[in-house]
Amino acid sequence: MRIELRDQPFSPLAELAEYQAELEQRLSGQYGATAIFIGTMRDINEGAAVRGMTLEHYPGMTERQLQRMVEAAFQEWPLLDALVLHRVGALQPNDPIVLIAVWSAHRAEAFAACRFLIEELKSKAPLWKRETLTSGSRWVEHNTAAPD
Amino acid sequence: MRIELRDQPFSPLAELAEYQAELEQRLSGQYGATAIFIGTMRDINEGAAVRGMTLEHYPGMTERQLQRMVEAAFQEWPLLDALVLHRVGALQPNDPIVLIAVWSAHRAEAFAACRFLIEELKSKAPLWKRETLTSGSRWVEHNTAAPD
Amino acid sequence: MAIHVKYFASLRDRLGRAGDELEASAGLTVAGVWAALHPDAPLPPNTLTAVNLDYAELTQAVREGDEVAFFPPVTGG
Amino acid sequence: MAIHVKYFASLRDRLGRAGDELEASAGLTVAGVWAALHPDAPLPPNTLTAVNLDYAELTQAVREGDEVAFFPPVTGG
Repeated sequence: MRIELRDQPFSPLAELAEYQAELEQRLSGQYGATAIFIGTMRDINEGAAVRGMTLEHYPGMTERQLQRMVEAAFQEWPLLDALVLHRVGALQPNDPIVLIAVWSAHRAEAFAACRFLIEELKSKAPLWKRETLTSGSRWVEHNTAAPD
Repeated sequence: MRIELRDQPFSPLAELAEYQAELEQRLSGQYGATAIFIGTMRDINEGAAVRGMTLEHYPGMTERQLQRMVEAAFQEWPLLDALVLHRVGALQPNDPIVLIAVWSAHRAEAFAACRFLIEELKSKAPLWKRETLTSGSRWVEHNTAAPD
Repeated sequence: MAIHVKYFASLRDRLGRAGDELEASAGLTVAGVWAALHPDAPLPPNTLTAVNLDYAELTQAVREGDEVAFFPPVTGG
Repeated sequence: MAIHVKYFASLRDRLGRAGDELEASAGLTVAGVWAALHPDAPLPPNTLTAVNLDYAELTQAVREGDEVAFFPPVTGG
Protein backbone atom coordinates (compact mmCIF):
# COMPACT_ATOMS: atom_id res chain seq x y z
CA MET A 1 0.00 0.00 0.00
CA ARG A 2 1.33 3.46 -0.85
CA ILE A 3 -0.34 6.77 0.04
CA GLU A 4 1.57 9.93 -0.72
CA LEU A 5 1.23 13.63 -1.36
CA ARG A 6 3.48 14.98 -4.11
CA ASP A 7 4.59 18.60 -4.29
CA GLN A 8 6.03 18.25 -7.80
CA PRO A 9 4.42 17.11 -11.10
CA PHE A 10 4.22 13.33 -11.36
CA SER A 11 3.40 10.80 -14.06
CA PRO A 12 0.54 8.53 -12.94
CA LEU A 13 1.38 5.84 -15.49
CA ALA A 14 5.09 5.83 -14.64
CA GLU A 15 4.25 5.65 -10.93
CA LEU A 16 1.84 2.81 -11.59
CA ALA A 17 4.39 0.92 -13.66
CA GLU A 18 7.00 1.24 -10.93
CA TYR A 19 4.58 0.19 -8.20
CA GLN A 20 3.19 -2.65 -10.30
CA ALA A 21 6.69 -4.08 -10.89
CA GLU A 22 7.15 -4.52 -7.15
CA LEU A 23 3.57 -5.69 -6.61
CA GLU A 24 3.91 -8.43 -9.24
CA GLN A 25 6.59 -10.02 -7.12
CA ARG A 26 4.30 -10.22 -4.10
CA LEU A 27 0.94 -10.88 -5.69
CA SER A 28 1.61 -12.67 -8.98
CA GLY A 29 -1.41 -14.73 -10.01
CA GLN A 30 -3.66 -13.37 -7.25
CA TYR A 31 -5.12 -10.18 -8.71
CA GLY A 32 -7.59 -10.51 -11.55
CA ALA A 33 -8.73 -6.89 -11.46
CA THR A 34 -7.08 -3.49 -11.29
CA ALA A 35 -9.32 -0.40 -11.25
CA ILE A 36 -7.59 2.94 -11.72
CA PHE A 37 -8.75 6.54 -11.61
CA ILE A 38 -6.63 9.47 -12.74
CA GLY A 39 -7.81 13.04 -12.16
CA THR A 40 -6.24 15.65 -14.41
CA MET A 41 -6.42 19.44 -14.32
CA ARG A 42 -8.72 20.90 -16.96
CA ASP A 43 -8.27 24.33 -18.55
CA ILE A 44 -11.88 25.37 -17.99
CA ASN A 45 -14.08 25.28 -14.88
CA GLU A 46 -17.55 26.68 -14.32
CA GLY A 47 -17.36 28.50 -17.63
CA ALA A 48 -14.06 30.30 -17.01
CA ALA A 49 -10.65 29.66 -18.58
CA VAL A 50 -8.29 28.41 -15.90
CA ARG A 51 -4.58 29.15 -16.37
CA GLY A 52 -3.21 27.55 -13.23
CA MET A 53 -4.13 26.16 -9.85
CA THR A 54 -2.69 25.95 -6.37
CA LEU A 55 -3.59 22.97 -4.20
CA GLU A 56 -3.36 23.77 -0.51
CA HIS A 57 -3.41 21.04 2.12
CA TYR A 58 -3.29 20.61 5.89
CA PRO A 59 0.06 18.90 6.51
CA GLY A 60 -0.45 15.89 8.73
CA MET A 61 -4.24 15.82 8.56
CA THR A 62 -4.41 15.30 4.80
CA GLU A 63 -2.11 12.27 4.93
CA ARG A 64 -3.98 10.90 7.94
CA GLN A 65 -7.39 11.22 6.29
CA LEU A 66 -6.15 9.54 3.10
CA GLN A 67 -4.76 6.70 5.20
CA ARG A 68 -8.09 6.32 7.02
CA MET A 69 -10.14 6.13 3.84
CA VAL A 70 -7.86 3.46 2.38
CA GLU A 71 -8.14 1.49 5.63
CA ALA A 72 -11.93 1.83 5.42
CA ALA A 73 -11.86 0.44 1.87
CA PHE A 74 -9.82 -2.56 3.01
CA GLN A 75 -12.36 -3.13 5.79
CA GLU A 76 -15.25 -3.01 3.32
CA TRP A 77 -13.88 -5.08 0.42
CA PRO A 78 -11.40 -7.96 -0.02
CA LEU A 79 -8.64 -5.87 -1.61
CA LEU A 80 -5.09 -6.95 -2.34
CA ASP A 81 -3.38 -3.58 -2.66
CA ALA A 82 -3.96 0.14 -3.20
CA LEU A 83 -1.99 3.15 -4.40
CA VAL A 84 -3.11 6.74 -3.78
CA LEU A 85 -1.09 9.76 -4.91
CA HIS A 86 -2.29 13.38 -4.75
CA ARG A 87 -0.62 16.58 -5.87
CA VAL A 88 -0.25 19.68 -3.73
CA GLY A 89 1.30 23.00 -4.72
CA ALA A 90 1.24 24.78 -8.08
CA LEU A 91 -0.34 23.01 -11.07
CA GLN A 92 -0.87 23.83 -14.72
CA PRO A 93 -3.65 22.59 -17.00
CA ASN A 94 -3.17 18.94 -18.01
CA ASP A 95 -1.13 18.23 -14.87
CA PRO A 96 -2.23 15.07 -13.03
CA ILE A 97 -3.96 15.82 -9.71
CA VAL A 98 -4.75 12.41 -8.29
CA LEU A 99 -4.07 8.74 -8.96
CA ILE A 100 -6.06 5.96 -7.28
CA ALA A 101 -5.39 2.31 -8.09
CA VAL A 102 -6.94 -0.75 -6.44
CA TRP A 103 -6.02 -4.41 -6.97
CA SER A 104 -8.35 -7.29 -6.11
CA ALA A 105 -9.18 -10.83 -7.20
CA HIS A 106 -12.43 -9.82 -8.94
CA ARG A 107 -13.65 -6.70 -10.68
CA ALA A 108 -16.66 -5.80 -8.52
CA GLU A 109 -14.61 -4.89 -5.47
CA ALA A 110 -11.90 -3.11 -7.48
CA PHE A 111 -14.46 -0.83 -9.14
CA ALA A 112 -16.41 -0.24 -5.92
CA ALA A 113 -13.33 0.56 -3.84
CA CYS A 114 -11.81 2.83 -6.49
CA ARG A 115 -15.05 4.81 -6.72
CA PHE A 116 -15.41 4.91 -2.94
CA LEU A 117 -11.87 6.27 -2.57
CA ILE A 118 -12.26 9.14 -5.02
CA GLU A 119 -15.60 10.15 -3.50
CA GLU A 120 -14.19 9.99 0.03
CA LEU A 121 -11.13 11.93 -1.04
CA LYS A 122 -13.23 14.63 -2.68
CA SER A 123 -15.48 15.03 0.34
CA LYS A 124 -13.10 14.49 3.26
CA ALA A 125 -9.41 14.98 2.44
CA PRO A 126 -8.32 18.48 3.51
CA LEU A 127 -7.30 19.86 0.13
CA TRP A 128 -8.34 23.17 -1.39
CA LYS A 129 -8.05 24.42 -4.95
CA ARG A 130 -7.36 28.03 -5.82
CA GLU A 131 -7.71 28.72 -9.53
CA THR A 132 -5.77 31.35 -11.46
CA LEU A 133 -8.05 32.86 -14.09
CA THR A 134 -7.24 35.16 -16.99
CA SER A 135 -7.52 38.00 -14.52
CA GLY A 136 -7.30 37.30 -10.82
CA SER A 137 -7.84 34.09 -8.93
CA ARG A 138 -10.58 32.35 -6.94
CA TRP A 139 -11.07 29.57 -4.42
CA VAL A 140 -13.08 26.64 -5.71
CA GLU A 141 -16.02 26.71 -3.30
CA HIS A 142 -17.12 23.09 -3.24
CA ASN A 143 -16.73 19.79 -5.02
CA THR A 144 -19.57 18.23 -6.93
CA ALA A 145 -21.50 15.68 -4.91
CA ALA A 146 -20.99 12.01 -5.64
CA PRO A 147 -22.67 11.45 -9.02
CA ASP A 148 -24.81 8.40 -9.69
CA MET B 1 -10.08 5.64 -30.20
CA ARG B 2 -8.18 2.35 -30.40
CA ILE B 3 -9.73 -1.13 -30.25
CA GLU B 4 -7.44 -4.06 -30.87
CA LEU B 5 -6.96 -7.75 -30.27
CA ARG B 6 -3.42 -8.79 -29.38
CA ASP B 7 -2.07 -12.29 -30.02
CA GLN B 8 1.11 -11.68 -28.00
CA PRO B 9 1.63 -10.61 -24.36
CA PHE B 10 1.27 -6.85 -23.90
CA SER B 11 1.93 -4.33 -21.14
CA PRO B 12 -1.25 -2.38 -20.32
CA LEU B 13 0.65 0.45 -18.65
CA ALA B 14 3.15 0.79 -21.50
CA GLU B 15 0.28 0.77 -24.02
CA LEU B 16 -1.56 3.39 -21.98
CA ALA B 17 1.53 5.58 -21.74
CA GLU B 18 2.07 5.43 -25.47
CA TYR B 19 -1.58 6.16 -26.24
CA GLN B 20 -1.75 8.93 -23.65
CA ALA B 21 1.28 10.69 -25.17
CA GLU B 22 -0.59 11.06 -28.45
CA LEU B 23 -3.91 11.86 -26.77
CA GLU B 24 -2.37 14.70 -24.76
CA GLN B 25 -1.59 16.49 -27.99
CA ARG B 26 -5.22 16.34 -29.09
CA LEU B 27 -7.08 16.74 -25.81
CA SER B 28 -4.78 18.68 -23.49
CA GLY B 29 -6.80 20.46 -20.81
CA GLN B 30 -10.09 18.80 -21.78
CA TYR B 31 -10.11 15.54 -19.83
CA GLY B 32 -10.46 15.72 -16.08
CA ALA B 33 -11.09 12.01 -15.60
CA THR B 34 -9.53 8.77 -16.79
CA ALA B 35 -11.05 5.48 -15.63
CA ILE B 36 -9.06 2.34 -16.36
CA PHE B 37 -9.70 -1.36 -15.88
CA ILE B 38 -7.06 -4.03 -16.30
CA GLY B 39 -7.99 -7.71 -16.20
CA THR B 40 -5.15 -10.09 -15.37
CA MET B 41 -4.98 -13.89 -15.48
CA ARG B 42 -5.16 -15.46 -12.03
CA ASP B 43 -3.52 -18.77 -11.12
CA ILE B 44 -6.65 -20.18 -9.49
CA ASN B 45 -10.25 -20.41 -10.74
CA GLU B 46 -13.24 -22.16 -9.22
CA GLY B 47 -10.98 -23.86 -6.72
CA ALA B 48 -8.51 -25.35 -9.19
CA ALA B 49 -4.91 -24.32 -9.87
CA VAL B 50 -4.66 -22.93 -13.40
CA ARG B 51 -1.35 -23.28 -15.21
CA GLY B 52 -2.24 -21.67 -18.50
CA MET B 53 -5.11 -20.47 -20.65
CA THR B 54 -6.00 -20.22 -24.31
CA LEU B 55 -8.28 -17.42 -25.44
CA GLU B 56 -10.18 -18.29 -28.59
CA HIS B 57 -12.02 -15.65 -30.61
CA TYR B 58 -14.17 -15.33 -33.71
CA PRO B 59 -12.02 -13.33 -36.14
CA GLY B 60 -14.03 -10.46 -37.56
CA MET B 61 -16.97 -10.77 -35.18
CA THR B 62 -14.97 -10.15 -32.02
CA GLU B 63 -13.48 -6.90 -33.36
CA ARG B 64 -16.89 -5.81 -34.65
CA GLN B 65 -18.64 -6.42 -31.33
CA LEU B 66 -15.94 -4.54 -29.43
CA GLN B 67 -16.33 -1.64 -31.85
CA ARG B 68 -20.10 -1.64 -31.36
CA MET B 69 -19.91 -1.56 -27.57
CA VAL B 70 -17.49 1.35 -27.64
CA GLU B 71 -19.80 3.18 -30.04
CA ALA B 72 -22.70 2.49 -27.67
CA ALA B 73 -20.71 3.98 -24.79
CA PHE B 74 -20.01 7.13 -26.81
CA GLN B 75 -23.74 7.37 -27.55
CA GLU B 76 -24.61 7.05 -23.88
CA TRP B 77 -22.01 9.33 -22.25
CA PRO B 78 -20.04 12.45 -23.26
CA LEU B 79 -16.68 10.69 -23.65
CA LEU B 80 -13.49 12.13 -25.11
CA ASP B 81 -11.61 8.95 -25.98
CA ALA B 82 -11.39 5.21 -25.30
CA LEU B 83 -8.81 2.45 -25.58
CA VAL B 84 -9.72 -1.26 -25.54
CA LEU B 85 -7.14 -4.02 -25.91
CA HIS B 86 -7.85 -7.75 -25.45
CA ARG B 87 -5.54 -10.73 -25.61
CA VAL B 88 -6.18 -13.84 -27.68
CA GLY B 89 -4.05 -16.97 -27.89
CA ALA B 90 -1.96 -18.64 -25.19
CA LEU B 91 -1.64 -16.94 -21.78
CA GLN B 92 0.16 -17.69 -18.54
CA PRO B 93 -0.87 -16.65 -15.01
CA ASN B 94 -0.26 -12.94 -14.37
CA ASP B 95 -0.53 -12.12 -18.09
CA PRO B 96 -2.79 -9.15 -18.84
CA ILE B 97 -6.05 -10.18 -20.52
CA VAL B 98 -7.86 -6.91 -21.12
CA LEU B 99 -7.28 -3.16 -20.86
CA ILE B 100 -10.12 -0.66 -20.95
CA ALA B 101 -9.48 3.07 -20.56
CA VAL B 102 -11.98 5.90 -20.91
CA TRP B 103 -11.29 9.64 -20.90
CA SER B 104 -13.95 12.26 -20.14
CA ALA B 105 -14.33 15.73 -18.65
CA HIS B 106 -15.83 14.47 -15.39
CA ARG B 107 -15.49 11.32 -13.34
CA ALA B 108 -19.09 10.05 -13.36
CA GLU B 109 -19.13 9.25 -17.07
CA ALA B 110 -15.60 7.80 -17.08
CA PHE B 111 -16.47 5.34 -14.31
CA ALA B 112 -19.86 4.46 -15.80
CA ALA B 113 -18.52 3.90 -19.31
CA CYS B 114 -15.53 1.86 -18.12
CA ARG B 115 -17.80 -0.39 -16.11
CA PHE B 116 -20.29 -0.66 -18.96
CA LEU B 117 -17.55 -1.67 -21.38
CA ILE B 118 -16.13 -4.49 -19.25
CA GLU B 119 -19.62 -5.86 -18.57
CA GLU B 120 -20.56 -5.67 -22.25
CA LEU B 121 -17.28 -7.27 -23.24
CA LYS B 122 -17.76 -10.11 -20.78
CA SER B 123 -21.30 -10.82 -21.91
CA LYS B 124 -21.13 -10.12 -25.66
CA ALA B 125 -17.64 -10.25 -27.16
CA PRO B 126 -17.05 -13.66 -28.79
CA LEU B 127 -14.12 -14.82 -26.69
CA TRP B 128 -13.73 -18.17 -24.96
CA LYS B 129 -11.29 -19.27 -22.29
CA ARG B 130 -9.87 -22.76 -22.09
CA GLU B 131 -7.92 -23.37 -18.90
CA THR B 132 -4.96 -25.74 -18.57
CA LEU B 133 -5.11 -27.37 -15.14
CA THR B 134 -2.52 -29.49 -13.34
CA SER B 135 -3.91 -32.41 -15.28
CA GLY B 136 -5.98 -31.82 -18.37
CA SER B 137 -7.86 -28.72 -19.50
CA ARG B 138 -11.40 -27.36 -19.44
CA TRP B 139 -13.53 -24.70 -21.11
CA VAL B 140 -14.70 -21.95 -18.80
CA GLU B 141 -18.45 -22.39 -19.03
CA HIS B 142 -19.74 -18.91 -18.30
CA ASN B 143 -18.70 -15.52 -16.98
CA THR B 144 -20.02 -14.18 -13.72
CA ALA B 145 -23.00 -11.90 -14.14
CA ALA B 146 -22.50 -8.17 -13.73
CA PRO B 147 -21.92 -7.69 -10.00
CA ASP B 148 -23.52 -4.83 -8.10
CA MET C 1 -28.36 -21.37 -51.73
CA ALA C 2 -24.94 -21.81 -50.05
CA ILE C 3 -24.65 -21.13 -46.32
CA HIS C 4 -21.30 -21.07 -44.50
CA VAL C 5 -21.62 -22.42 -40.96
CA LYS C 6 -19.11 -21.96 -38.12
CA TYR C 7 -18.78 -23.48 -34.65
CA PHE C 8 -16.58 -22.22 -31.83
CA ALA C 9 -15.02 -23.28 -28.56
CA SER C 10 -16.64 -26.17 -26.67
CA LEU C 11 -19.35 -26.58 -29.32
CA ARG C 12 -16.72 -27.02 -32.03
CA ASP C 13 -14.90 -29.56 -29.86
CA ARG C 14 -18.13 -31.47 -29.22
CA LEU C 15 -19.05 -31.55 -32.94
CA GLY C 16 -15.50 -32.43 -33.94
CA ARG C 17 -15.31 -29.77 -36.66
CA ALA C 18 -15.07 -25.97 -37.04
CA GLY C 19 -17.86 -25.60 -39.58
CA ASP C 20 -20.10 -26.94 -42.30
CA GLU C 21 -21.08 -25.89 -45.77
CA LEU C 22 -24.85 -26.15 -46.28
CA GLU C 23 -26.61 -26.16 -49.64
CA ALA C 24 -30.21 -25.32 -48.84
CA SER C 25 -33.38 -24.04 -50.41
CA ALA C 26 -34.53 -20.48 -49.74
CA GLY C 27 -36.62 -19.49 -46.71
CA LEU C 28 -34.38 -21.07 -44.09
CA THR C 29 -33.98 -19.54 -40.61
CA VAL C 30 -30.97 -19.75 -38.26
CA ALA C 31 -32.78 -22.50 -36.36
CA GLY C 32 -33.46 -24.25 -39.66
CA VAL C 33 -29.74 -24.20 -40.52
CA TRP C 34 -28.95 -26.06 -37.29
CA ALA C 35 -31.80 -28.52 -37.78
CA ALA C 36 -30.74 -29.26 -41.37
CA LEU C 37 -27.17 -30.04 -40.29
CA HIS C 38 -27.93 -31.79 -36.97
CA PRO C 39 -31.28 -33.51 -37.41
CA ASP C 40 -30.68 -35.77 -34.42
CA ALA C 41 -29.20 -33.16 -32.00
CA PRO C 42 -31.22 -30.24 -30.66
CA LEU C 43 -29.35 -26.94 -30.31
CA PRO C 44 -27.62 -27.02 -26.90
CA PRO C 45 -29.22 -24.71 -24.31
CA ASN C 46 -27.67 -21.21 -24.10
CA THR C 47 -26.08 -21.52 -27.54
CA LEU C 48 -25.54 -18.08 -29.10
CA THR C 49 -26.12 -17.45 -32.78
CA ALA C 50 -24.80 -14.91 -35.26
CA VAL C 51 -25.29 -14.10 -38.92
CA ASN C 52 -22.54 -12.26 -40.79
CA LEU C 53 -20.68 -11.31 -37.60
CA ASP C 54 -23.70 -9.89 -35.74
CA TYR C 55 -25.84 -11.60 -33.14
CA ALA C 56 -29.06 -12.98 -34.62
CA GLU C 57 -32.26 -14.54 -33.32
CA LEU C 58 -33.05 -18.16 -34.15
CA THR C 59 -35.97 -16.91 -36.21
CA GLN C 60 -33.84 -14.70 -38.45
CA ALA C 61 -33.97 -15.69 -42.14
CA VAL C 62 -30.67 -16.54 -43.81
CA ARG C 63 -29.72 -15.68 -47.35
CA GLU C 64 -27.38 -16.92 -50.05
CA GLY C 65 -23.77 -16.61 -48.97
CA ASP C 66 -24.52 -15.85 -45.30
CA GLU C 67 -22.09 -16.90 -42.59
CA VAL C 68 -24.04 -18.44 -39.70
CA ALA C 69 -22.26 -19.11 -36.41
CA PHE C 70 -23.16 -21.17 -33.34
CA PHE C 71 -21.19 -20.85 -30.12
CA PRO C 72 -21.44 -21.27 -26.33
CA PRO C 73 -21.73 -18.36 -23.85
CA VAL C 74 -18.73 -16.07 -24.14
CA THR C 75 -16.09 -15.97 -21.41
CA GLY C 76 -13.69 -13.17 -22.31
CA GLY C 77 -12.53 -10.26 -20.21
CA MET D 1 -4.79 25.88 28.94
CA ALA D 2 -3.05 26.57 25.61
CA ILE D 3 -4.94 25.79 22.39
CA HIS D 4 -3.30 25.99 18.95
CA VAL D 5 -5.77 27.16 16.31
CA LYS D 6 -5.34 26.89 12.54
CA TYR D 7 -7.26 28.30 9.58
CA PHE D 8 -7.01 27.16 5.98
CA ALA D 9 -7.77 28.28 2.43
CA SER D 10 -10.47 30.93 1.94
CA LEU D 11 -11.14 31.14 5.67
CA ARG D 12 -7.50 31.95 6.36
CA ASP D 13 -7.56 34.57 3.62
CA ARG D 14 -10.71 36.15 5.06
CA LEU D 15 -9.29 36.25 8.59
CA GLY D 16 -5.94 37.51 7.35
CA ARG D 17 -3.93 34.97 9.39
CA ALA D 18 -3.14 31.25 9.42
CA GLY D 19 -3.86 30.68 13.09
CA ASP D 20 -4.21 31.87 16.64
CA GLU D 21 -2.86 30.85 20.01
CA LEU D 22 -5.61 30.77 22.64
CA GLU D 23 -5.06 30.73 26.38
CA ALA D 24 -8.36 29.54 27.82
CA SER D 25 -9.85 28.01 30.92
CA ALA D 26 -10.83 24.33 30.96
CA GLY D 27 -14.19 23.05 29.67
CA LEU D 28 -14.06 24.73 26.28
CA THR D 29 -15.61 23.10 23.16
CA VAL D 30 -14.58 23.52 19.52
CA ALA D 31 -17.43 26.02 19.11
CA GLY D 32 -16.21 27.80 22.22
CA VAL D 33 -12.72 28.15 20.77
CA TRP D 34 -14.16 29.96 17.76
CA ALA D 35 -16.41 32.17 19.90
CA ALA D 36 -13.52 33.13 22.19
CA LEU D 37 -11.37 34.21 19.26
CA HIS D 38 -14.09 35.75 17.08
CA PRO D 39 -16.71 37.16 19.48
CA ASP D 40 -18.21 39.35 16.76
CA ALA D 41 -18.17 36.84 13.85
CA PRO D 42 -20.28 33.67 13.84
CA LEU D 43 -18.65 30.58 12.38
CA PRO D 44 -19.26 30.70 8.60
CA PRO D 45 -21.82 28.15 7.37
CA ASN D 46 -20.35 24.81 6.17
CA THR D 47 -17.09 25.39 8.03
CA LEU D 48 -15.41 22.06 8.87
CA THR D 49 -13.66 21.53 12.17
CA ALA D 50 -10.89 19.21 13.32
CA VAL D 51 -9.09 18.48 16.56
CA ASN D 52 -5.60 16.98 16.42
CA LEU D 53 -5.87 16.09 12.70
CA ASP D 54 -9.25 14.32 12.93
CA TYR D 55 -12.66 15.73 12.12
CA ALA D 56 -14.50 16.84 15.24
CA GLU D 57 -17.98 18.04 16.12
CA LEU D 58 -18.49 21.59 17.36
CA THR D 59 -19.52 20.14 20.70
CA GLN D 60 -16.27 18.22 21.22
CA ALA D 61 -14.32 19.32 24.29
CA VAL D 62 -10.79 20.55 23.73
CA ARG D 63 -7.87 19.91 26.04
CA GLU D 64 -4.55 21.48 26.90
CA GLY D 65 -2.23 21.47 23.90
CA ASP D 66 -4.91 20.51 21.34
CA GLU D 67 -4.63 21.69 17.76
CA VAL D 68 -8.04 22.93 16.59
CA ALA D 69 -8.59 23.66 12.89
CA PHE D 70 -11.32 25.52 11.02
CA PHE D 71 -11.59 25.29 7.24
CA PRO D 72 -14.02 25.55 4.31
CA PRO D 73 -15.44 22.55 2.40
CA VAL D 74 -12.63 20.57 0.81
CA THR D 75 -12.10 20.63 -2.96
CA GLY D 76 -9.37 18.10 -3.74
CA GLY D 77 -9.40 15.24 -6.23
